[in-house]
Amino acid sequence: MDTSPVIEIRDLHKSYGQLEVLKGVDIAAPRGHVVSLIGSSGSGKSTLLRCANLLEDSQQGEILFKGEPVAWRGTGAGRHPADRAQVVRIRTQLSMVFQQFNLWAHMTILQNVMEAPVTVLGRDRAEVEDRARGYLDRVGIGDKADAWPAQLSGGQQQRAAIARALCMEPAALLFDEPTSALDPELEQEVVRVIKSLADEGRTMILVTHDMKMARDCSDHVVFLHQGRIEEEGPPGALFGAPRSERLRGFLSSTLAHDPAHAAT
Amino acid sequence: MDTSPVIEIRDLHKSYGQLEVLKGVDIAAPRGHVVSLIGSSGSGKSTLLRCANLLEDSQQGEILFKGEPVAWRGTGAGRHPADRAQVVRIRTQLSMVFQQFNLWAHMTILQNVMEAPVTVLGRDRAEVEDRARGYLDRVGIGDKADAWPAQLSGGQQQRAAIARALCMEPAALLFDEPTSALDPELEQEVVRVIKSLADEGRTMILVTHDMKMARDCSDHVVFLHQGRIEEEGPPGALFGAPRSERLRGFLSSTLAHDPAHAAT
Amino acid sequence: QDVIRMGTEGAYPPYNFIDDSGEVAGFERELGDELCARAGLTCEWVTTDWDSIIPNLVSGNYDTIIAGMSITDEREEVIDFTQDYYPPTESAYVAASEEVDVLSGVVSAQTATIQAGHVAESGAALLEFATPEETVAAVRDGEADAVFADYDYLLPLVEASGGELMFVGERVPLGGGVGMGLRESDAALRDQFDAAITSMKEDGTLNALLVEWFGEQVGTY
Amino acid sequence: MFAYCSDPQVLDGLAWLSCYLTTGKHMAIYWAVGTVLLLLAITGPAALLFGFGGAVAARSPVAPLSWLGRGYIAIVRGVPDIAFFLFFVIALDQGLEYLRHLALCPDWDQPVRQGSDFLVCPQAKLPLSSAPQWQHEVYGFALAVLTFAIVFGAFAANVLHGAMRAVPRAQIETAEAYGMTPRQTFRRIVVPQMWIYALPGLGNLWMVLVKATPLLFLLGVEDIVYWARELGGTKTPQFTDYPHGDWRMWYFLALLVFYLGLTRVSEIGLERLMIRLSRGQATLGGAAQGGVR
Amino acid sequence: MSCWEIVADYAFRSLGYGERLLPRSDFTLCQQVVLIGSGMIWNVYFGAVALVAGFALATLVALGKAARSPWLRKPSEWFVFVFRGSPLFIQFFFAYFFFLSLKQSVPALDPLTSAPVGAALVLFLNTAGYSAEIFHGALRSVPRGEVEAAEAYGLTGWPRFRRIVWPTMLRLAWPAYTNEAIFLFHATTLVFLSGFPAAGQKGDALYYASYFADQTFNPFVPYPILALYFIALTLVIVAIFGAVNRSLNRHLPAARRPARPRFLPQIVR
Ligand SMILES: Nc1ncnc2c1ncn2[C@@H]1O[C@H](COP(=O)(O)OP(=O)(O)OP(=O)(O)O)[C@@H](O)[C@H]1O
Ligand SMILES: Nc1ncnc2c1ncn2[C@@H]1O[C@H](COP(=O)(O)OP(=O)(O)OP(=O)(O)O)[C@@H](O)[C@H]1O
Ligand SMILES: [Mg+2]
Ligand SMILES: [Mg+2]
Repeated sequence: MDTSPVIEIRDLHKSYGQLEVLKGVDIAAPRGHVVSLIGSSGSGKSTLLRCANLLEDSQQGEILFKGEPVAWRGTGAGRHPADRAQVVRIRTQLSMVFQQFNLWAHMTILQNVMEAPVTVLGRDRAEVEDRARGYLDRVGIGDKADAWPAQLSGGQQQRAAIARALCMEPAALLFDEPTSALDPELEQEVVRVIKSLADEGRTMILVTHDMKMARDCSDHVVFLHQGRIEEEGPPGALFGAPRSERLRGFLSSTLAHDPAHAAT
Repeated sequence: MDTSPVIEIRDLHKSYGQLEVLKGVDIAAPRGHVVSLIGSSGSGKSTLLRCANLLEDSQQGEILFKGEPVAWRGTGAGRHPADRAQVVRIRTQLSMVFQQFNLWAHMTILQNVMEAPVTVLGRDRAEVEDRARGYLDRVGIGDKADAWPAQLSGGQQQRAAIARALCMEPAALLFDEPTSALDPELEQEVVRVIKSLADEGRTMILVTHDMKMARDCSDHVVFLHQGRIEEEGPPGALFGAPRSERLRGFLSSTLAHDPAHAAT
Repeated sequence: QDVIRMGTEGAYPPYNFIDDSGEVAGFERELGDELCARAGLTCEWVTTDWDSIIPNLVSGNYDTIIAGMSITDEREEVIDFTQDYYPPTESAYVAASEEVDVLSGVVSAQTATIQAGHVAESGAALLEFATPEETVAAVRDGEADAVFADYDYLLPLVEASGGELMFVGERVPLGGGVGMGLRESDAALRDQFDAAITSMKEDGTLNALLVEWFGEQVGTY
Repeated sequence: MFAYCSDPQVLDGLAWLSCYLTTGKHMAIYWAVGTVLLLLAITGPAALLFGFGGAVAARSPVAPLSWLGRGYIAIVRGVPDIAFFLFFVIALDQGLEYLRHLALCPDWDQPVRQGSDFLVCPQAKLPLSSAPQWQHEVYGFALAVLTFAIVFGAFAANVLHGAMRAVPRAQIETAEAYGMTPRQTFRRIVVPQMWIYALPGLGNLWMVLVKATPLLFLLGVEDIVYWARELGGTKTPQFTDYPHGDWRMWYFLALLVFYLGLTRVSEIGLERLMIRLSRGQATLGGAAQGGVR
Repeated sequence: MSCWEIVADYAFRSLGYGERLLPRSDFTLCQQVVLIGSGMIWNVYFGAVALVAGFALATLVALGKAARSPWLRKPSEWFVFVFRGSPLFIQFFFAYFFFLSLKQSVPALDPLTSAPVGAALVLFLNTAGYSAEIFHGALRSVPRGEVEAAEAYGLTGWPRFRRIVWPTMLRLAWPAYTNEAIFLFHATTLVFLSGFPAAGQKGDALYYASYFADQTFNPFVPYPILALYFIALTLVIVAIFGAVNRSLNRHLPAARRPARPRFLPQIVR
């Protein structure tokens, strides 16, 4: 199996005006691997994902997709991707689930899911519809296919967003807290989905606040702190024996008072 | 101490068109108590909170605030609160943190937090500002006071929404998944806040997907399933010895594969 | 009533127009001032749009119309006229060449005027423009074969064109004489002006004015 | 104007032009520019006020008020401004005079309508017929402003009504949940947020209003277009010291420049407003200013 | 003459069918209603042609204004600036002059100086300018999250616009665009008032209304008739646009509590 990284980020820097959000981040996600990104709120996780699929311009550093570096034009605050065709090519192979879902409000759930495969990939409509309904069923909202996003509960919207990403069947996926609005049962289902996607050889970067999920799904965990990588490693080592003070503090709150203790 | 319920809901029914979302729900939250609402996505938790502070009209059943029943006009789908003054009176004593945060987009974070105390309660602006900054510091986003909502990360927005609710210093609070976008550390902080609020005698209804949180904070846990209360009781009993099949299934996914096990 | 407000259009030389200094001038200005003097009235001049000149009179926004308005039966039904101070007028065709047949060609006229109505009836193809200026321009541009308008309006233009424009066809008497218009309820005022006009006709000052403004060939009293 | 202008026939070139452009008649067109600007400066805010009132009335829960608002929007918006100006001003004027007549001359025994004449007692005339000319002009101008404001107010009401509905429901709900009364919600949330949706429509409306000023002439106010037509038309030597052919082309060109300039200034102002309003908003426009996600 | 005969004689007079001459005296209400109504045919024609064609051009120009390339942006900006920045009748004036000189060199362009072609062309460009600005403004109010989602899924350029941006843009622009449509129909009254010549007394509604106002010296009959016609036309436009608006907004939950009829505001309390 080819283990060269599908997504690779080297020394990425990103500022919003004066505020430096990412201060040199390196991440590599090989094919079929799941890299989890943990870190406190505001540490730059979403920003990193948004830079990775080029929704935000970064000021410095390299982004490589399947070994191909993104071509840039200009430098510093004036740096933009040089080649729009390249950007589109990368994005069609890289789906994202947004933290705020960002469903298209004027389309039904089914249309949301079918839109990109039909319009961007030019797939056959009927075939895509079958597939889309399949994914909606899988995340448990098959009955909401014809509802508008505004009529769904938070968790249902999130699941629709996940189905939309899956229906692209991309080489790589970026998940921004995909289970924040889901109950433990559904969360387990999403974990299962992620694992099966990894087995199919898809690469994923997963932002999560749920340490259990990070532990269950990932091949590699990255702890981001104030725009820098504070610690990283395989989940077992990272959660089992955190080296840095910060990570230990961060994890301590998860481990205390766990209902698991009470239940056993 | 007075233990008559501050918020009481009796036999509440609510439909969206054909879809019956709540099918007769009873809840009572006495002063200083925290009632947690758990249940799978789409089971009607948010809808219940929205009915409780009269954002949605319910078709049947009673809602009482501090023992005073909401006056209705009409019946069935045409049922509306009869007395707008009563509605406003109830709402000023009942703050809500929305699942999607709903920060006012045209105001800075500080203005968001100060708005209701100044406009609705008519408090002194300078005094409210002090208090608002205090709450923002408490949830850890004091430095974002002058940012616009659109410039905040998901977790920061959620914390701003919490600060906004706290700044009203209401008799009762409704939290709709207040930690969905927060990391474990901040979640612990929110748990501490909720506990101290309960100690101050404030009543809370808390919707959460986080069983640990439900266990830690609540005096009473309600498990909602498809618009009905499937099981309820004190957290120890409910999590320790779930009686219903459904609840056991629901909880099983939380208890398995817990990092706590791996860590110990 | 202390001040009589005289309504005119200010865009119909030589009857009335705005002179270089921005004042109402022309035949009717001089006539009107003289009539007011004879009737012992203080007068004030107001300009207004032709389309609403009668409605504004009956609604009391000014007291007289002195704007080259022909006395017609239709108008008589709505307002009162003094006796005429200009004999019945003639309209004429002007074209860019002699050969034009004004009864079958394209003839331009100002929208909704007596002249437009006459052309429509004559069998020629009528082309209506919003302003008199444009009706003449249409002949110059070749859009129309001829223009049909008031003779007195066309005369100075033909003279100034240096042979480019010329009168063709027959002149047509249209409309009665020109008189001052007044509200029907203002009979007393009408009588005052009537008397003043009579006195000007009698002592020859009106004829002198007519010749001064319209040239020797004008009809006189 | 200038001393050497006494005999224009002997002048030529620039000297002629300088005299020509400073005749009393030309002064009138320069004045008219001021009139138009003044009218816009007053009518803009006034129309906005009418519009705001109309929109608030239209969304009022009180049925008669709502009908009033909707009726105002539907009817006035339905009538072309020209048609409106052609009879409404006279009707408005008569209406005002009639009201004054009822108030000031209770003992007047003659009918107000005699045939086609409209006759009120002399004290009720607006302005009094003894009033100096400038009062008549100011009155005419005020009627014009009022008419413009009524007409464009109906369109503004429609834009504002739409903008109020474009404010996301979640934003309003939140305010309600915090105990704001409908009025507070309206003042604090709906009104500040609606501008961003209303501004493109209002901006357009303003542009239409600017372009409608040529209709002022129908209202008896002599505006720049009237003068441009008048000055540009063929002038024969008989009636002027400055005869010329059909120069409307040049005058209209000057008007074009004037209106384009006015538009440019308006656009810059509106653009600034828009940037201010979309500050911090999560929209494409807000994002264009950078720093917003 | 009964009213039915008048209808037969004059209903299509504005197109040149029926009675050759307009009524000259003894005007009846029926004549006024029928002839002014006949003129409305032209108002509807001008408005509809310009609106439909203008919509397409406006969309393109709005896109051009938002484009990054100055080659697209600058011409679009100038187009909007000129047509939005000058009064319609000045546009008519220059267009007429321009068409006159055009047809002198290219005889095939002869119809341009006639109102049905020339004026429609000017109205089309004019409304395109105004609408483009409305669309451009709405474009800037499109929620960023949805556009980003489109970008992230590889929807760029035309598909992104057509599938995601355009529907939202239309929804936001619609109230203002409805106004523009109404303005356009109103502006059609300027065609014969100060734009193009009317041939053979075939004119629009205002042409006939002012004809009657002029003949009867009473503006209070023909202009209100004209106003009523336009109110009816506007109601039709509003109804059509309202239907479109509803379908554009169908994904939004309806206002929860529709303004309930309440005759007495709750003052007492
Ligand atoms: N405006 C609406 N119109 C129609 N159906 C709606 C509407 N809002 C919610 N629903 C439906 O009502 C049901 C309950 O929704 P609710 O938001 O209460 O769920 P929830 O328990 O909060 O779920 P979650 O945990 O996912 O937020 C869902 O099936 C949802 O699709
Ligand atoms: N458009 C913006 N303008 C200015 N600052 C921004 C903008 N977007 C994000 N930020 C800031 O950048 C920082 C990182 O934001 P980011 O959304 O990446 O955080 P995060 O790690 O995803 O946090 P969370 O877990 O709360 O979602 C935050 O401090 C945030 O306030
Ligand atoms: Mg984030
Ligand atoms: Mg919910």
